Amino acid sequence: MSELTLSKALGSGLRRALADDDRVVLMGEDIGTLGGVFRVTDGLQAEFGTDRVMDMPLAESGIIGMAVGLAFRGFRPVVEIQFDGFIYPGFDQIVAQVAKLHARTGGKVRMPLTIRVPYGGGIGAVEHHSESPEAYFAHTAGLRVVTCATPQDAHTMIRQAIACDDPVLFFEPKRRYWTKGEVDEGYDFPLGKARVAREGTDVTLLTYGPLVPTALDAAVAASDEGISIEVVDLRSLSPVDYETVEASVRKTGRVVITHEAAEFGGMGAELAAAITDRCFFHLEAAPERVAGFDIPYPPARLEEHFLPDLDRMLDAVDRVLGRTNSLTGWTA
Amino acid sequence: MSELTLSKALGSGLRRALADDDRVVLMGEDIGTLGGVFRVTDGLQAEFGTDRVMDMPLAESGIIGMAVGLAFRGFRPVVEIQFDGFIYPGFDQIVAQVAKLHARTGGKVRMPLTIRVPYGGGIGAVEHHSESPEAYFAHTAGLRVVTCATPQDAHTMIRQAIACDDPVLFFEPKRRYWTKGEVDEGYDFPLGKARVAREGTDVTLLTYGPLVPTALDAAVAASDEGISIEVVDLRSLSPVDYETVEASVRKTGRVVITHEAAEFGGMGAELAAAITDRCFFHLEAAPERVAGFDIPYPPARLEEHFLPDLDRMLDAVDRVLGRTNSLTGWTA
Amino acid sequence: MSTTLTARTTLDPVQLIDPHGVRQGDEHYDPLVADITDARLTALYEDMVIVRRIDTEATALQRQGELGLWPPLLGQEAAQVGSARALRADDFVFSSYRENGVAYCRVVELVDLARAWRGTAASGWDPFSVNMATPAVIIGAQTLHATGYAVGCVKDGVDSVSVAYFGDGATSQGDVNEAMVFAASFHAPVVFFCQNNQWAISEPVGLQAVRPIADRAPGFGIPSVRVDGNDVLAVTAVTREAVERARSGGGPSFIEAVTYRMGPHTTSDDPTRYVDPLQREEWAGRDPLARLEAYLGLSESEQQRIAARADEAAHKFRTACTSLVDPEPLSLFDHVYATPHSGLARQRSRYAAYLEGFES
Amino acid sequence: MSTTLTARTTLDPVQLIDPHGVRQGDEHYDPLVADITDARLTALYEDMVIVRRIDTEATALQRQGELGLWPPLLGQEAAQVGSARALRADDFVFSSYRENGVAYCRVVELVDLARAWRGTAASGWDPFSVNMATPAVIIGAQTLHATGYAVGCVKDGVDSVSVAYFGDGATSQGDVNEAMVFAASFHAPVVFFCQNNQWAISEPVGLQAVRPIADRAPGFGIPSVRVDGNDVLAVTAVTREAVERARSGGGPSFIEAVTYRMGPHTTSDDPTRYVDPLQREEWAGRDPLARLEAYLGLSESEQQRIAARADEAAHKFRTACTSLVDPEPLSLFDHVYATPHSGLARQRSRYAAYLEGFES
Ligand SMILES: Cc1ncc(C[n+]2csc(CCOP(=O)(O)OP(=O)(O)O)c2C)c(N)n1
Ligand SMILES: Cc1ncc(C[n+]2csc(CCOP(=O)(O)OP(=O)(O)O)c2C)c(N)n1
Ligand SMILES: [Mg+2]
Ligand SMILES: [Mg+2]
Repeated sequence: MSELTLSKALGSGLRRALADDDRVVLMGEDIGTLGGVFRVTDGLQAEFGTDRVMDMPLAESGIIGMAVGLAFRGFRPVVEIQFDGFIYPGFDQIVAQVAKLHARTGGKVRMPLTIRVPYGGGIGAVEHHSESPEAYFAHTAGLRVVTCATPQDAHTMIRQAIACDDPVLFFEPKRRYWTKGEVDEGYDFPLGKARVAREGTDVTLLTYGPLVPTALDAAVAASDEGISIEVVDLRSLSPVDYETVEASVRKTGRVVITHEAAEFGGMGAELAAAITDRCFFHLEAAPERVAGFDIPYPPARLEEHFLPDLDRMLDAVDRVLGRTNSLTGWTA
Repeated sequence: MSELTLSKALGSGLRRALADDDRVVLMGEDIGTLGGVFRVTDGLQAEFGTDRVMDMPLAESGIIGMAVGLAFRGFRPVVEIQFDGFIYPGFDQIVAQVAKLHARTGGKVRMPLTIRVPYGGGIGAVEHHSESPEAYFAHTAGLRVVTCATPQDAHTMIRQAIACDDPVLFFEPKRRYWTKGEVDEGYDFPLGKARVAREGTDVTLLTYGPLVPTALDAAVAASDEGISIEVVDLRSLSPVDYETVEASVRKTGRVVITHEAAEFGGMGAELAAAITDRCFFHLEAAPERVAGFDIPYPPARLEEHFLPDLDRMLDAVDRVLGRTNSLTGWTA
Repeated sequence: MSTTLTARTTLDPVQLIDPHGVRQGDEHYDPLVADITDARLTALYEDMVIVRRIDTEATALQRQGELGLWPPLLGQEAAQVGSARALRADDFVFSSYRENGVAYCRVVELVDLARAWRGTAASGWDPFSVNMATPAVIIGAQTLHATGYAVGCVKDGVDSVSVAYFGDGATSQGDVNEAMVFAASFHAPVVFFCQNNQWAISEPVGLQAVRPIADRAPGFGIPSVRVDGNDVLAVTAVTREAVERARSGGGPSFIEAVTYRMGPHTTSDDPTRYVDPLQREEWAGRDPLARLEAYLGLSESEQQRIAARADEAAHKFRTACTSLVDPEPLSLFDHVYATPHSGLARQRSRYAAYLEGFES
Repeated sequence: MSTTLTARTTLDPVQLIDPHGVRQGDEHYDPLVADITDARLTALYEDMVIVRRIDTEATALQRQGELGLWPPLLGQEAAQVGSARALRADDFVFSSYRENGVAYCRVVELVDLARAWRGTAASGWDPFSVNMATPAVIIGAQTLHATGYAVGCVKDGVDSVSVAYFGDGATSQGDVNEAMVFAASFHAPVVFFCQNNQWAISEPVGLQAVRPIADRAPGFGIPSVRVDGNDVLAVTAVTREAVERARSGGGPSFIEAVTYRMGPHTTSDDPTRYVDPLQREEWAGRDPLARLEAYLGLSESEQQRIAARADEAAHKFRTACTSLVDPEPLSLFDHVYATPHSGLARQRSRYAAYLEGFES
């Protein structure tokens, strides 16, 4: 057990993966000498050599396409995309090749790629550096999509992702890179299992990645008002662990779903639709979504308005409870 | 008024757009001499010249990126993507440039691009030729997404899309290209307005594009059993005309949503979530989705199983009605 | 060497047997094919005859409704056979959809060539059983896979190489250019084999490239050569050179095989809309098989033997193709993931129940 | 001509004033800058001093928390000023994020340079007011926009040209290569201006290109030239030549300006992790300003006048920057669409109501 930042917890997970399996190779822009712009791969090239930790030319399609070729040869490539907004030049290789090759070849060719994507906002960045593109990939059959919220999960899940024989889009909540937490290298759970981050009885607050800490804060604030919120950290977005989600919603009868990505067609849509389908007669109110607006990620000085925060989450909690809003005095 | 195939109705719409506005240029692979692989642009290069109807090198990112440059210069480019599955190499230019330039520049730069995408399955094709990628674009702020189901709509809507000052992803239901129908060049309606394709009182069957005819067939079949289905053809996927949708669902209290795209995170998720949110107390049952499975589009000999058909639609209709299935004798 | 190649590049393509069947001496390339006796050349000729015969059969099968589509290779037999026969079994091929001649040489089962086009499977064979990936339909994507695979060979310390096949149209795609960047940067043992068949569906090569295609590679640091793609001997020679360079640590190479697509793009295409019949006729005079017939002067009985073998292959192909059966409905859900996926498992079981509903 | 350029390309870059301030005669390029008297050269020097001063100020502002980030151009002043000053007002520039020197020459308001980095707007200025698009952050994307714009100029029958600025790292991207394909194919009046500053963040140019970058264009059919990017006169000369070629119907050109990024990639970067101090020092000896100082031998008073103007600009920049105010919350929803969008309108009104809730 040691206390690590989420970034270092990922780094230690990558180190373990590199040490445990010599077919693991890391590929990305600036991941070598520099250790990545978020220093996740810091020191790994020095330790494992340029053959295992490869700085790549500046072309995302090229990087992912080359990783596909390495996977054909039996490697397990771990690709770092520098920022969320730079994944799109590689979209075709991901959607048309990585996602489909196993099915295309009747299971003959495995694509055990892990594609690491620092994502989300809240870091005061310029355009293309704060996006949440997870829904594109969750909608793409053949991919698994996961995201971590704590250093422990970061460490455990990156190792799970690399060990998985399917391609995994691994979304890292960049504004939580410097969050610290205990990390036990031996801790494990099944890939795809959701986590009840806080138990509660009145409302289920369903989230993942960067908003998990915010949701927990909201739960604390609500408890001061006598509202008991259960916070579920999904961890996996494809597949979704509906067993855990259903159990929570059946208990509370009310659900608020929150993420940074644009609301329209985001993960919240799928979650709300599936929950309604599975728990219709248990629902006291329609699932509420608290998400980014349907706009390009705004300039930094406006991002606090874009990002779901404690107030907007509690506002939605009040709405599913049919309560006058405790903060704004505003009724649904 | 004349009777045209959907393909020819699009062609006549393009011809009108080219004739009416000399800033309109058509760009794509094989759209010139060949007239496009679906012959939608047949004869247009001969009529308007290679300057207005441009065969482009084989690179989707290049085509869309160049269209962006032409839009900077005040043109209204109409891009043809040869098949749905070939849009991904252009995804970055669409998502990071086309969708965002207007917002990025505070409204100074307009992107009146129309990107035509023959989409969907049912034509017995090989891989990458039968996809339904509309949800990716509907989730992308800054884009409009529309799709037509009849020759009349095809003609009217392609002209609306080209006239629109926003970028429009225009999805063409390729397996309906040869459907014939009356086309009145003078007919018009507001872009984005949904259409009640058939009135009914028991269940709303919500769909768009290639499945509209199938939904209408299902409504006819259901009426034989005394079930009255209202078929709503959305036409626009971003934005969705919720006014029309809500009116229908409030009347019927039951809704089935159907599309070819994979269910998970597809348009059906957004529609089900939004309808639940807006009509919760009018709903007698959870919205049902009848969609493609969460798999890569299958080989041709299996596509009949992948594509929502009349039986699967009616099966879902029975489920929202809480009825024993009339076809399969199977209860929800 | 790279200078020699570059010089050839823009000027006359390498040619060892001309369209009339006359052997052209070449100081540089002759030694590379010194072992190719007339007997071996006859074997290459036989390959080409068989490949063409299967291709014709496939087109017929498509016309008869037995295949959904077929992309004919007519005219490109020498480019495909000549290059594929220059490879070792442990080399790995990444191709596009038209490389049925290459696949034949990799010993892909004939029936496997038909699966995807008949629609009974997404692709035809186990890539590892023949060391050839199934076709990439997304233009150019496979060139990056080949580059990655080649880098993997170096990592593994083996001297296998990879070959990427693609068309003239593909050279416009970002991926193909990125593949050259990456291959040069990692000194990857990969051979880029471009069949310039003059067309990308209806678009002439001039729309994709204003200079000879082979001229592009040197700027990326990759030696290139232009070869008469209808001359099986010359294609063998330049491919051997490139493969040997890759195998011996010399890095990537680029080959432009200048050839012609004598048929339609696919059986769905109508080339009369855009092909100048005079141009096609000119290329008919450069047929890859005809020149070998002239050069080898095979006896009638030898010709008949080969034709019989080709007919036999075609027959086998037809029988196997038409007896391919439709897959089970629930196989839809197979192999989407290598490990269990709860969402898909649920969809599968619901669909199974739905199908059962019809039965009962 | 293309031969001349190609020859230069791989060998010595065009240089008219060497690092010591010595004028180098050049038969071909001297006539192209014959009109650039010492007075005009002094004006270019002044531009560079001001641009460097603003850049330094911006870095200081970032350190003080007034800007979120800044990408310094230190060392690249000659490449930017020399090229931008070779353009006409009606030409159109598509750049990346580091081209603040170019923007300065396009007469972008100083305050507009700060907006995006301060986070008060997604980008800084009205592209049509200065004929320069706001920066493309996605590497390489703008090269295609420039190509499309250039083709639009031809369609419109005007002789304006477009210029695409990008870095050495960008040359690996598919888009940049596709831009060359399309530009060549459409004979577009576009100038590809690559500032090879030796780095893509921490990656040395050798990872992106094993040959000089300028060598790549000829293979696409685009003449190219390699120029000493720290020599403002030489940069002006080669840019004028390329622009003139484009303007007169000669099609696209490619310029590789060989320079050096003397600062960090951005203010967030730590170049001590990867830059060899000796290499940096070597490049310090090739400073673009120093060599002009040596060549022009400006009087102290002239130097002071220029420094004062630069300080004034820096002051103006600082004041304008720090007084930029945060946008209104509801402006979030502005300009996402040019025409009404019902979904967004609803979101806006709900958020407005939500915000009102706090007020009451
Ligand atoms: C990304 C992508 N865009 C478009 C297509 C449609 N398409 C299929 S083949 C083809 C032409 C390819 O030409 P070329 O590369 O010369 O190969 P050839 O068909 O001549 O063998 C096109 C445009 C595709 N398959 N993939
Ligand atoms: C598509 C994409 N991938 C990655 C990045 C992250 N990134 C920003 S700048 C940069 C390096 C660019 O190098 P170069 O093109 O040489 O320009 P320079 O910064 O040296 O001016 C990278 C990798 C990006 N902005 N866009
Ligand atoms: Mg071709
Ligand atoms: Mg650089």
